[in-house]
Amino acid sequence: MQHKLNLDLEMVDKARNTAKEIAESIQDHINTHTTTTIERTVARLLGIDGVDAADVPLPNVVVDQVLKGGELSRGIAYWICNAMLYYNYSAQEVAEEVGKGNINLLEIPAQDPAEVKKLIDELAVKMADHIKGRRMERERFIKELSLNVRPHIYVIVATGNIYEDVIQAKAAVKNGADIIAVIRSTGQSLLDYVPYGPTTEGFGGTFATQENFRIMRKALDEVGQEVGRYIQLCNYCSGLCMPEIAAMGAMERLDMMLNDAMYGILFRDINMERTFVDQHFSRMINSYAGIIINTGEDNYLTTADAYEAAHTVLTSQFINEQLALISGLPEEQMGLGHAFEMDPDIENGFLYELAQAQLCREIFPKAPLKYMPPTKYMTGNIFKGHIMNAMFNMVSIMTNQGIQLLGMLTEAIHTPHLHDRFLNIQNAQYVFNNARNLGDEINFKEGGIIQRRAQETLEKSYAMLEEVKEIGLMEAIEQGLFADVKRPRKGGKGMEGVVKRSEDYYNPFYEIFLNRGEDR
Amino acid sequence: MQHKLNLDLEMVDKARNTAKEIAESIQDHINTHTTTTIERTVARLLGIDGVDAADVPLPNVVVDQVLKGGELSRGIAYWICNAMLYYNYSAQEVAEEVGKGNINLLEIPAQDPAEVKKLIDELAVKMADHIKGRRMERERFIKELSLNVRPHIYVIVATGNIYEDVIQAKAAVKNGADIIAVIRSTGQSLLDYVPYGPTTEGFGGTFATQENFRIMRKALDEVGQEVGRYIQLCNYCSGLCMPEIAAMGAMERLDMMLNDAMYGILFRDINMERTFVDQHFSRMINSYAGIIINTGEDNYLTTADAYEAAHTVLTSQFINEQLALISGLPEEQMGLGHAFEMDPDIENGFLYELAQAQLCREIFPKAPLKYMPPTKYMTGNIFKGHIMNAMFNMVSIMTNQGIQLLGMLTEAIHTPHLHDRFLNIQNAQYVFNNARNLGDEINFKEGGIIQRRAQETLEKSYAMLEEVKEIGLMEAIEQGLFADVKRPRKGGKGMEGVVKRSEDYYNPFYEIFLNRGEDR
Amino acid sequence: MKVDYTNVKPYGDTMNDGAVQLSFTLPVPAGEEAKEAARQLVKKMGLDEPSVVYMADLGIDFAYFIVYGKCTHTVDYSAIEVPKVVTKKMSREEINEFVKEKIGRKITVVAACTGTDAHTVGIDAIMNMKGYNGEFGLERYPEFNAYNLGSQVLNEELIAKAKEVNADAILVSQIVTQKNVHIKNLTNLVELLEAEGMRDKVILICGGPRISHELAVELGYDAGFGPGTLAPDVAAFIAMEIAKREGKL
Amino acid sequence: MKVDYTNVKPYGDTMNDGAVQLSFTLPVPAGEEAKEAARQLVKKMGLDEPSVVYMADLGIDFAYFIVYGKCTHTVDYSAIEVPKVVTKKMSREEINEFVKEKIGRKITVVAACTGTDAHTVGIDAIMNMKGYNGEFGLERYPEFNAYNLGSQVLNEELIAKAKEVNADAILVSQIVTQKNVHIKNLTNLVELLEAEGMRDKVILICGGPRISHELAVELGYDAGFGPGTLAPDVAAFIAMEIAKREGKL
Ligand code: B12
Ligand code: B12
Ligand SMILES: Cc1ncc(COP(=O)(O)O)c(C=O)c1O
Ligand SMILES: Cc1ncc(COP(=O)(O)O)c(C=O)c1O
Repeated sequence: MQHKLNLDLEMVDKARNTAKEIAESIQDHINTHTTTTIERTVARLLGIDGVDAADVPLPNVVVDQVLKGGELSRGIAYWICNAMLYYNYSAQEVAEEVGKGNINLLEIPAQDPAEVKKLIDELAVKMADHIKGRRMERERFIKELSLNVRPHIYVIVATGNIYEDVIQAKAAVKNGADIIAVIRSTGQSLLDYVPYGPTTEGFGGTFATQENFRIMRKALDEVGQEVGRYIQLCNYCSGLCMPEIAAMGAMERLDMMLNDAMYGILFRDINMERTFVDQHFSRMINSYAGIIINTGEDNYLTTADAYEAAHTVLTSQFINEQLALISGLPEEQMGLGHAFEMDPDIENGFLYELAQAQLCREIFPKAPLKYMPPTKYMTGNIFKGHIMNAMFNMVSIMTNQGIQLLGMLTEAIHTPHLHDRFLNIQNAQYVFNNARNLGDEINFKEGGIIQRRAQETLEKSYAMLEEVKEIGLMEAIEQGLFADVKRPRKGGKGMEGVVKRSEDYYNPFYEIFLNRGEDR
Repeated sequence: MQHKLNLDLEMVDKARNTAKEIAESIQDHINTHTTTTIERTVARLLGIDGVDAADVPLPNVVVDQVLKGGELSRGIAYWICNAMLYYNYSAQEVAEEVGKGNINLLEIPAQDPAEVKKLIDELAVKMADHIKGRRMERERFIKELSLNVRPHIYVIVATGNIYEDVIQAKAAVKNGADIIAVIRSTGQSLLDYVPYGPTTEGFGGTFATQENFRIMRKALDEVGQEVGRYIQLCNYCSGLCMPEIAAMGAMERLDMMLNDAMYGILFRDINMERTFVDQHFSRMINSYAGIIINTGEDNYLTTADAYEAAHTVLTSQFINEQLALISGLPEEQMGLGHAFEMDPDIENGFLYELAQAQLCREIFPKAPLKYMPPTKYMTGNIFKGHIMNAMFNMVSIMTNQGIQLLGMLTEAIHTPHLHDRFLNIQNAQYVFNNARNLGDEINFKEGGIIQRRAQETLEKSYAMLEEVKEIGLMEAIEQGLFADVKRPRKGGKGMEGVVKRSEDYYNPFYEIFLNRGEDR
Repeated sequence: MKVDYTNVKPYGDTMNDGAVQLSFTLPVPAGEEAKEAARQLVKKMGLDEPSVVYMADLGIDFAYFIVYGKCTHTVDYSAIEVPKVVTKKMSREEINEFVKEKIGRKITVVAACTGTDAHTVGIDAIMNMKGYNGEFGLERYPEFNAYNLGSQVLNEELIAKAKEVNADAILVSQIVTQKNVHIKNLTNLVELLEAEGMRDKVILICGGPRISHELAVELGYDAGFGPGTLAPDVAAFIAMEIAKREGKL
Repeated sequence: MKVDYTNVKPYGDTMNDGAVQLSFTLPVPAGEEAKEAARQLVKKMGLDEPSVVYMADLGIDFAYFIVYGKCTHTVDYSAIEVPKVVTKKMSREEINEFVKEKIGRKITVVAACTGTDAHTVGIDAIMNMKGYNGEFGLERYPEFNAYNLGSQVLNEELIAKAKEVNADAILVSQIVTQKNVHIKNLTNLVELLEAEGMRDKVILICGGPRISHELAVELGYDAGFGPGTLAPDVAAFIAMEIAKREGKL
């Protein structure tokens, strides 16, 4: 990669180290806690799925029973496998019986601890192998069908109805999309369970359920065969069920997940002690499943001014990177986010956007950067919007971005109509092809507007990182350093789901996912 | 101006010299001939206007009479002023009487030649002063109101009805246009007279008449005051009445004229002996009146492939430049034309367009280059078209063009609707402002795609110029070297209007316009 | 070129040419028949000379069209009357002055983005200290007690807070409008307030990109504010309305 | 998700949602009343829930609108039949072979871009040696005598030339369509040919970006060709038509 910005590489290293210290400083908290959703994830990974008569998902049913009994600190795996041994049930049967009110996990006689552990490990390895199988399946498909050159064209579907989503997705793929993201219904992130089965009613998006994942995966595999490209499927590993969705995605061969370490805290008021624990486990799953994560730095710019707040994006990227590394996630799976969100009326705004995009590119050379389109300054003027999106596409191809979330000309009006996607894919394809090697062909003036802007942004980011390190990450969030929102450490949603691990806590997947990450 | 293309400047000089020789080689023909339209121009400049009972313009009436009598070789000025002296009529009265059939110019007794010449010169100086007055008026307006920074936004109006044109023009100015070009009706260029009075019926454009010039000039002055910018008015100095329209434009304070040395020959099959003489005189008028000319190199690319034929554009620019210089036209008034017309599907097409635009910029550093938008590859897909226009605007601001003829998203559908102009002005303003200094900020890679493309185009153009010089300009056109069309020297329209000057030919304006060009 | 305001038609490049641009997708395979279907549809809309200038095959036996046509309908512009929020334009200072002098007590306002809607930028623009577009929000108005509950607030919670602080006005923001979810949400709030007997005791205001004053009134609100609203617009309305209701004008 | 082809409606993101985008200008000053006028107009077109998503003041008391609405009309797609030029797809070689074998003489074709229209690219695409999009034009067909008169040819001149060379087919191109000038021009040619008693003796073909076969037939032509036409499409039609007329099929 060509260095064009004349950055102070030493400062980059220092910033990265500071971020590392910041990330490590919360690791103690992470290592000593589990959460309800992590335990539900374990339940799922051990083979539990479905809902009870009251439509409560069985992973919730078993975990809630143990939580209420005050014994979740040991980890759900123990309780499930203990019951399995005793009854000679499958994990699913155990859960169903709990759901029917027939058994209470805490009242079952304790079996031989070694036997229980052996069973846990057996089931865990089985699931890990299954996930690995799906990963290999992906690799096979990619070999057979190939992927497009980057930037990959990423579009959303968001009808609320999974079957309409399939129509929209297939058309998008025919038109040239590489990645389909099924947007979730408003509000799902605050549900403390994952809905079940196929769904046809959502607002501004479609519920993330394992069945919906399956339906869309199948559709995309089919249309991928037709067009001769492997089509990537994306969803949201975010909110109160972050790791559960990671697990579902790993099982259903999703390829990409929105998965940010701080998004839920800042933008959904989810408790930070919960989120930090959840993000760590969910990223291990994504890592192992070969899923690319997309971080959510674009969100800073929807509330703050993109010109003023540019350095907060970089700061968050540094922190997200370090937290992801701790989960074992390789750089090649880090779709660090940023966005083209400056006021289109700014003189030389294009130059500042260029500076920012190139800055991300140079600082995170291996990451498949996820570039977000203009949204805030989009208006009902679809024609103006269409050219703002073209300028965004232009910056992308000039700076070699990895994943291009296409802007829609109707951004200010509705979630995309069928032809909106068509028009915007055409927009991106035209610009990408027409300016394919422009990035290789140009250099930036020494000390010019672009270089200076990038250098300043780096400096500000480094200063901010130092400040965060100084006061501590959780405290920095409490003080409102990020996105101008203050979140108390003990406030927000989901706090009640954070459980201190006991000495005998056991979750087999930490080790498996981290250590077997080797042969990923 | 910054040199970015690493051009062989010696080759540029050689090409320019070759073009000079080419231009000079037809000067002999030009200096020994006049044409009916040049004489009609003289009649107009001496004060003749209006039509006879059969609606034939009086300039045609007088010139036709003398032409039929075989005495046009002396120049119309003599015949008019001779009659004026004899009858003590004004020039207009003379023409009216000829129109009524009351007098025959050739039958009037010859007056004292010195007196006749004196009268001619008096009238000529009067008109020259008038035109100069209009030029100073323009300069005053520009001082008072100022002009926008370049590229100037140029839009067309083309309703066919001068009063609708006024509505469209005023809206365009309110929306941000700097230059209004009133497109002519199809077919006017082949009329061997200029229609008279205000007109409301035209196809694909509005007739160029002196009254229409006046109506639009007034409207633009008014709206210019409202918006606080001087608004430039453009028309077509082209076709069988090229110099007459120049004269009308000079009198009515037009600011810009489409005026190409070879366009009529190649694209309208107008006789070349006629056109070369006409273009010379018309450019002297434009020069004196401070009118910027726009050459028509874009037209090569509407029939030939823009990638393949790029060098023909440059060749024609070189020739247009030299012919204009011979007419006394300063470089600052040379709106040499070129166009963004490559197939949008070409990989790296943007780079080739950039190379071409920068090439023109570097070779003609003082010229207010007139840049033409995509037209040929525009389709009914107005959304795609809108972004093609945005890319065109991008190249313009990156290469510092002078005059930007805005592309319309509806190019393939209709002459512009009111809001089409609005949307495209918005497009240009957004891109220009957002990437204002991008050109100053970037350099092109040494020996990269862009530099190589520019160098090749220059080489091909130089080779073509050498070939044209070798065989002679008229012969080159006969052989189809330009635009792939072959035009015989003695063929095409208007040949019958070419008249060899006699020894006593007198046209006062040649000297006045050239020599008083000093204080332009 | 005079316009006849009783018979207004679209304008392209000639008065009353009726020029209209349309685009839409039909769930039929691209082809001549599809074009004809598009033309027929546009004719049914009352557009003459429908011209399909572009057709694209969307790849799943659906076709996208761009069409131009000449509208034959006219509208009587001279007869149109649009209900508008009527308030004097007042500055922040003038409003506070007005409240102090005429109303003589602080005004209490409770605001939220309700339901599952999490778009706070709009309501923050009206409420926050920082304000929006150079205009400070109600939190900076000395004569207002401003409570901003943020996003994803249930109608029930909003009402509870309004009761708790004895609010003069309730401000609701609705940004997500897919499947008309905003209409449902806004209607539900009115119903709840009526059930609680509170409807007449508060000034009820909504806002958002698809809200017009007309729609708001139709849904049972006192006023509605759309795109581009600034804090003084809302504050002035509230102050005047209270003064009016309390006979203090 | 099955489509009911007898009742087809526009599709946005849900079957039969009727989603349509429109844009147009009204000659009224921008403002709430103007928006209402736009909404009323769109309602008259039979579109429900018209939503003005953008309004711009064009500076001269005209306002531009972008509107979305839900179309209530449907079209019976299953009943649509579009007249089409019916010819086998044949390559240049096949066509020449066919002419040689079946017709047994060379075919003479005269072509022009008529009236004041000077757009030659379209007719050249069909006629010229060089051809278009990789397909040579009729001048390269050994079994065709092809005369291309170029642009701005008067209908009278075209007929004179057709007579002179005893043309089998006349090809007319019309690109400029403003104020329907192409319709006038094309109609005039048919009238002149009829007056000369020549209409039935030639195959009469027109083409251009706004020409459809349907329109051509309506105007009295044997065939019409639109955007994207290539030389073999036209040549095949002419050859087949002559063979048919001369009973040589
Ligand atoms: C920023 C943004 C976000 C941010 C919100 C951050 C935040 N803290 O607010 C984030 C990224 C989180 C987000 C998420 C989503 N968004 Co969003 N988002 C937008 C975006 C880009 C801008 C909205 C905005 O901030 N406008 C600026 C403000 C100032 O304008 P405003 O809201 O209109 O407010 C003004 C007036 O309307 C008025 N006003 C507003 N409210 C009130 C109230 C009162 C009382 C008064 C007096 C006045 C008033 O005054 C304000 C100032 O003038 C729009 C697209 C767009 N360009 O409009 C999409 C958009 C609104 N989002 C959309 C969707 C669908 C979502 C999601 C649901 C997608 C998903 N499934 O994940 C999520 C979920 C959020 C949720 N649960 O609701 C859709 C809504 C589609 C529709 N019509 O239903 C839009 C239109 C984008 C799209 N085309 O899909 N979004
Ligand atoms: C190139 C061009 C020109 C060139 C023409 C050069 C030349 N020698 O042809 C120049 C620059 C000279 C020009 C000038 C003008 N042009 Co022009 N021009 C165009 C442009 C950009 C492309 C047309 C083209 O070449 N298309 C490519 C060919 C291959 O496509 P085609 O013509 O449709 O032909 C295909 C089919 O239709 C069919 N076909 C066509 N004819 C025939 C005939 C037969 C028998 C058959 C079988 C098939 C057939 O087969 C062809 C191949 O597939 C269009 C805009 C656009 N993008 O469409 C405007 C356009 C056509 N021009 C337009 C106008 C108004 C003019 C002017 C009148 C403007 C003016 N007042 O100065 C002038 C004057 C010309 C005149 N007297 O007619 C308007 C017409 C508006 C309207 N709908 O009426 C357009 C749409 C631009 C615009 N939006 O204003 N123009
Ligand atoms: C990282 C991340 N997670 C999740 C979401 C979606 O949020 P939710 O599902 O909470 O509405 C976003 C939206 O932009 C995001 O950026
Ligand atoms: C130099 C020049 N002259 C004249 C014209 C207009 O030509 P006409 O009026 O002959 O149609 C053009 C059109 O593009 C042009 O480029």
